[in-house]
Amino acid sequence: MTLLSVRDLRIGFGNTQAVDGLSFDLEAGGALGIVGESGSGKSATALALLGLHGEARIEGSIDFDGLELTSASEDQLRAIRGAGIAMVFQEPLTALSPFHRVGDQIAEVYRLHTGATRKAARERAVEVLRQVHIADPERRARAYPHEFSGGMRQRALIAMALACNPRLIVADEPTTALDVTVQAQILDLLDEVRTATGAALLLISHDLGVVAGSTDDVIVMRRGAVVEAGATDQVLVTPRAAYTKDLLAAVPKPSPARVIQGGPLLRVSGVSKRFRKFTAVDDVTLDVREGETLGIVGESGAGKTTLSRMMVGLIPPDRGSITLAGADIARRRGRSVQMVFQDPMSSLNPRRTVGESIADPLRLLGELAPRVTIEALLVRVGLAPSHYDSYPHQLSGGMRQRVGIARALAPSPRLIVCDEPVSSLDVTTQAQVLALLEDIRLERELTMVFVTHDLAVLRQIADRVVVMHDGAVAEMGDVASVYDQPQHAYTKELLAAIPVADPLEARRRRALRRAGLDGAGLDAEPLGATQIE
Amino acid sequence: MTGYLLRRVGGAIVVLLGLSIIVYALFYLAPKDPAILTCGKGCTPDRLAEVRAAMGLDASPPAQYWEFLRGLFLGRDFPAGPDVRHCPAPCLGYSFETDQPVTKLLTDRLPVSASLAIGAEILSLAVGIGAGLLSGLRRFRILDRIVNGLILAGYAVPVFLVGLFLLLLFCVRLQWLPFPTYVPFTTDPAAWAENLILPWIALAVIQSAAYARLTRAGVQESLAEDHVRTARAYGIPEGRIVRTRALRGALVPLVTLTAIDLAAIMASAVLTETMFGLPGVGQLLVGAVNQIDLPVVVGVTLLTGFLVVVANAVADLLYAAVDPRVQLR
Amino acid sequence: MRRTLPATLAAITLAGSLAACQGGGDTGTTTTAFDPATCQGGTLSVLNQGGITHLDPARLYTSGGGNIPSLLFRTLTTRNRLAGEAGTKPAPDLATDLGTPSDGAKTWNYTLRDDIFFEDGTPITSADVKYGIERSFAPELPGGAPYLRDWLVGAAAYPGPYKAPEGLTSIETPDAKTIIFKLSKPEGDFPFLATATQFAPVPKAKDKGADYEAHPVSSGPYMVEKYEPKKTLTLVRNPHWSKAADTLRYACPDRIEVTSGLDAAVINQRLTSGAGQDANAVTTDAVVGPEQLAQLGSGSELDKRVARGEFPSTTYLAFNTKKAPFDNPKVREALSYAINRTSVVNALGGSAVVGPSTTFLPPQKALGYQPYDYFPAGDNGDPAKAKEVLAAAGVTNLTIELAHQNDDSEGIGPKVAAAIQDAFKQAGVTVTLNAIDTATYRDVTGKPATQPGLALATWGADWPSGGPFLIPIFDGRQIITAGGNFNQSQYNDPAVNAEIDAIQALTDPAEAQARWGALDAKLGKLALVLPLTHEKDVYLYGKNVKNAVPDGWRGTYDLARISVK
Amino acid sequence: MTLFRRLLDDRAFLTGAVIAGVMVLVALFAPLLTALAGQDPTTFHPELLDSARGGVPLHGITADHWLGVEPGTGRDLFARVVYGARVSLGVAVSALALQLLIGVGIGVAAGLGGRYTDAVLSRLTDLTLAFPLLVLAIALLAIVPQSWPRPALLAVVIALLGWGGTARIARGETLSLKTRDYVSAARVSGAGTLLVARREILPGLAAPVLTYAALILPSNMITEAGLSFLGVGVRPPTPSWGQMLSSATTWFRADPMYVFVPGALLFVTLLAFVLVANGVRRVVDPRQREVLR
Repeated sequence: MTLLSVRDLRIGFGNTQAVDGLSFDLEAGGALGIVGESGSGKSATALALLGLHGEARIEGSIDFDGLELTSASEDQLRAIRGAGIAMVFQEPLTALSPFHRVGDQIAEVYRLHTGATRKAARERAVEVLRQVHIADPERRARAYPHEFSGGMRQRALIAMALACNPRLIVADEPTTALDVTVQAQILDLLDEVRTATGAALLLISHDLGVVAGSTDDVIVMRRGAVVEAGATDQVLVTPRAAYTKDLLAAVPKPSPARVIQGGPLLRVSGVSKRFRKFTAVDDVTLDVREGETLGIVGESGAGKTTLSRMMVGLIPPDRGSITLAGADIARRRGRSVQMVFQDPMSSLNPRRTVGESIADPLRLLGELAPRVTIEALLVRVGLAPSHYDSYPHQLSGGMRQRVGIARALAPSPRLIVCDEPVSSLDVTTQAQVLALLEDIRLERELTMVFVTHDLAVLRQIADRVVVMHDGAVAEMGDVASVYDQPQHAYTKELLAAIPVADPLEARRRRALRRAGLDGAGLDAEPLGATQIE
Repeated sequence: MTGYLLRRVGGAIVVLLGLSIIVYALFYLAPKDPAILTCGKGCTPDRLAEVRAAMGLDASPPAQYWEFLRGLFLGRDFPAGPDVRHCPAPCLGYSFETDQPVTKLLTDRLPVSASLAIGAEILSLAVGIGAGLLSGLRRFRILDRIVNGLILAGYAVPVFLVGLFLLLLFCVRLQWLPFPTYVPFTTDPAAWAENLILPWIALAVIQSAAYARLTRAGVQESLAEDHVRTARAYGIPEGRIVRTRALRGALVPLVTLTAIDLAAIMASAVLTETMFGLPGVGQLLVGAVNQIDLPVVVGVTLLTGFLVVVANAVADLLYAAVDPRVQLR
Repeated sequence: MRRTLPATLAAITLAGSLAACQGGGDTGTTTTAFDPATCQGGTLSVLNQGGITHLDPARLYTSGGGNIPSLLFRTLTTRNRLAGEAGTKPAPDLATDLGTPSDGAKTWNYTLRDDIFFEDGTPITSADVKYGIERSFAPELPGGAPYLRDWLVGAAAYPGPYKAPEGLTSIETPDAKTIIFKLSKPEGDFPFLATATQFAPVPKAKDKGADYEAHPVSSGPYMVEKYEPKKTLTLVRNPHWSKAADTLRYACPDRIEVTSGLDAAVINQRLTSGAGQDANAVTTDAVVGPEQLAQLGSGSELDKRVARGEFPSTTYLAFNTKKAPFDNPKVREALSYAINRTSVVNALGGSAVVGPSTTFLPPQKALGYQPYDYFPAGDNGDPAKAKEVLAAAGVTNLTIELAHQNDDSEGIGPKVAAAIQDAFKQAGVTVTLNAIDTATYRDVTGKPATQPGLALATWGADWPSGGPFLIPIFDGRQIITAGGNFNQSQYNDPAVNAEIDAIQALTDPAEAQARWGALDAKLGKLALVLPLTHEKDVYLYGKNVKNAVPDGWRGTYDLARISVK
Repeated sequence: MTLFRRLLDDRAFLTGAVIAGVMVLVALFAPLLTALAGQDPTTFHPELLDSARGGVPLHGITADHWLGVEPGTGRDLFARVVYGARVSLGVAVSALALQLLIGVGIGVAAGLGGRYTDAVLSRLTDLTLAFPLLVLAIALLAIVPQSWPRPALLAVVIALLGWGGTARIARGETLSLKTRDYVSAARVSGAGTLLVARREILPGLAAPVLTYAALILPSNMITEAGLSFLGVGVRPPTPSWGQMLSSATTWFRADPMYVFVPGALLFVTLLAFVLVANGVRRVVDPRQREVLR
């Protein structure tokens, strides 16, 4: 039986058409994935389903269980929201009201749609919290959202979605803001909930790996239009559309192993760093060998960013030493080490031209008229010489990251530390930038430290891998050995959580996770609150 | 929480001590002698020296400050005729001008300033939140415009101009209201309010503009937040969203500001008090400065400082109360 | 050491309205057939600008007992509460007469009445009067007029009864009814001085030093019910005062409520509209403003509720003749020609409340006023003549500095200074203004070392006589270098000094008045000072108020005689 | 420049800018304007006053005196308000310049300095922000010698007490800019603190600080007027709107024109500057929170 039927949906904001002729059907109890890069119109679709598109113009038809939603009254829509169609949003940090207790928020929705008593609603809240595997739900129901970890908040949101037994759950990028292990848990939970309650699932993501294991059918969207649609197994394994192929090709693949002969260039020995009561880096010792690419991987809070900043001398360590070719790193800033940063928005001064930003390190080194050098560099990273006079806001994210690479290259460093250089880029751009980095590394015989949360990326680019967990090194070794024979439990967990675009492999891994973990390690880490001093 | 309070109190003491030192230093740097005023006309140098000694001004400034500090914590005895008079801690001394205990002067004036502040705050909050809410929800475009205009005007008028206009209109032209004189609330509540209504309005014209601005911004910002979208997505009615979420969000900056404003009006509504002839703390200070009445100036400054420090602490507590994310450490 | 004889003017900041030494009324409304016997009852409101800062008789600086203090304190003598000329004379109060001088007016002997009591019923003795005077010497109780320190034998170093309980030997009280003062030189004006509140009796047993003023023990018709400095004073009847023992104070109202710290415009507005209790209200220090002036003289109802008086005071420019260019008499003369008195009058509130002065003595007969105008400037100044005088003297491009107070509270502030600046500019003289903080103004101008070349000054009479008006300003022996100097011209002519001594020895007031007037006229020729204005006072009173007659001494109506019945 | 075009589309801003511009011109060319009117701000005209009625003007607006004359002195009102604009604007603008200098200096120093520098400077900033400016200004102005030039003194006092807001904004902005990767990049390249402050931080401060500055200008004018109104600011014969209003309070029943002229001018000018500030804020920083009070 068709639960949701969308026909020729068009959504426009002002002059832009966010969604341009989208049609699909979703069976009761089925699971449909919508995949696309940013700007593909997938979130606008989700909001339109609930009539929450605001000022946008909407055409076409959305039929939910016999009710035409595009022409439904506000009262009809309100009755559907939460009770018929429940949404799970992207940002668990902000999607819950910070002023109300988690249990109260869930109970409020339940009472609103069922007219239940306060007591019954509270009990229902505890029940759904238990259903999403929140430990000690009676107590947790009385907590505020900020007292929950990110994963728990997303669970609470799913619990809220479950409260009124909806027929359809719409999950809009439900895992984007989460660490990879938590992401796996949430996807597993959604899958479990769907089976348990019989609700249909509409899963929206930019990541093929996210939808691969959790959906029956998939729609690939690009710039508001459907590129390809069909059964998940078919689309992801044998794509027909060129764009789908590109997407799949952009997913990082392992590269052949290299043999590194260089001696240690950067030595990190016994380094620790504390921020107030929080130990960011805890007694880390490692070497970066001349000519290699050392990957550092870990989830948020693992201390990898702090470590990388210490490596370039931006933050002094509390204990231990970091030396570059025998000299303390604090004295080698500028010439020998450079850094490529994560956020292309913030890594360039918005008020200065691209060329000026690159010129600074050269000027500091005594080059008075660096324009020619810089223009050559710009060309090398795939930009035009005329970009010298551009301002950052005139460039796309990928172009900005190329500028960042050019700036790092300008003083001809021996070592470049890249801190999540591609994680804020779309999949296709990500692949291009990674390729550029690899080219340059080879060409200039650079040593590179590559910091990321993405194990897949690392497998493609790194020679050796350092797995960080809670500020310490959990495991260190060659790419092949770490990936194929992980020793540390945490490494295993990480590897098991990597989303893969192959539906079969995704399902196999889910089964593994269910067998091995089953709800363990889900408890909340205490989170800091805003402090007034 | 205890640690927070302890640090707050410690910080407050440092601030207040620093403030009193600054005031003392400024007054001894200034080439003025309060004894000349006290001694009166036709005062001879001999007599002046005697009077100066009697006022305790012959000691070195650090010694005088030390005496002041001791009095503040331990109380102090002043020679005054046949007997000494004892000034119990916290002793701020006696006014040079009227010989009254400064603590009494302050406690006399505070009710006036508090009446002014509390009434003005209530009025400002009612008008400000109402206007801010209406314009923040953008229910009526024209209303939004009007509120916008009022907010800008509230920014642009000095309080004495509003006061002048109100007096001219209500007391001179229309003669609806008497010229304000302070009547204590305990004496006659109706007369109290009648006499204070104009100063309240004058302050509210300016204050409510700020509150309206803040409320509007808070409401608009809250309504744009993700959790409001969640609430909408779960069918929670708009009115309820505004009440329990948007207003709640707007409340956070508002309560902090209210606490601080309350202290600020109590301590420094000099212009309003002058304009409407209200014998409040601000007027006390202006008079004391003109009369080089050091104990009163120090007293008012300390009171002002105390109020501000307390208001800031209260603001923090309120902040923690309205926003569960905030913890006091 | 020698002391100066400072006089005061209306409402100086310290003593506020209590120092209400306004006086010298020559007109005043004629209220016919007022019967003090039937005036009793009601509550009188007093709405004032200046707050009462002190209520201790030792600390008050008042003329003739002041307006409000004389309701509480009886003194050895007091002002004769009559309009016009008659009001400028002292009258016996606690004493049976104005005092008996002997030893060439160096000894003054008073006998107290028999029927005088404190508010607790205790009889008032000469020891109480002596103690009251001694208290005023205590440095803990500063503020009173300094004459006693100067006049009494051995008083200059007396530290008051708290440090020197043995007391002043120059005041003798041989019995409870007799009090004898020994002076260091002849002082014919002693009966005038004996009107000051320092001559009020204070019972030693009730003296609490600085705290005494919270409830000073009354000897007058009223006593304190409630007193809050600078805010309110409520007076109720003193049961131990009897009308038979005090014929001067009628004490008509049952209750008097003083509210201070009000805006002058508000006071006048309230008196004009006279709503409610304001119908029974008066003011002793808020002269009418332009709004009321517009209604006066047009036969309006308000015309009947106006009291006009004149307090002897002069606002003038003080030249420092020891400083260039004011050591040059031609410069002083030229400026005297250039002055535009109309501008100054307007700056001070218009012709209704101040009048132009060409003489240093204000126009009161009691002071010995004789009209003169040696450098006729007309109403608006004669800049042409001024230029001529300057040119003749060879003075060109004259630039001078004018010192003034930094606010207008005493009428010698920026407003008047600006008017003078403009007037002198017309004569080609550039004036730069030098504002001095009001609180320290007299300290700066009163020390010859710091005294500016040209300063705005004002002088009022402590009692209506030529002596206290001329001696401090022109007696060369009064130039005090240590501070507190009022002879700002620093003029010292032995002939003038001798004339002053001669007049002081006179016992006939009429003769003395003529000689003071002649001396003023003689000094006027030298342009030692540039007289600007004298004070006129116009006060409103409430609709129910009767017998608001300004006395000749202070220019305001006497609260002790007002009825609101 | 799209920013500029957006400003030009804002009618409120345009109105404000035109009025504010006119007022600035009036202040700059005050001598010329008064010469045109054939008057000057200090000459007394006792002949135009009714001395018996306290000195109220005999006539209202005349051909010679475009706005009438001042009661009590007979000085030309037009000349006085025109010169008053000089003082009001002059004091406000010079105070603003000083405030920005101190505020940005302290704010950037706190933002870039170490923990203790930041703690000390931030507490200092909080102190100046928390304490009622007017009270301190009154006390300060009362103790300095009267002979010091008042308008300059006023500007200094207003600036000394009013730099807190600028400092707080500059510090907050610096703290946020400091964490931007381009600042890290500059430091990795070996740039020192001063160079970082000059090249990377200061340009970023321009927009938020100037937006805020646009609002403190009218607030400075209000402070100046308030202080002069209380009698501790500019003194006669120097005309300033606040001081004129102060003397006008005693005349407002007898001569309402005297209140109206400086009062209306003050209000209109303030409103104009607020409109300008508002327009600038909306265009430069549409998402900036409304922390400006």
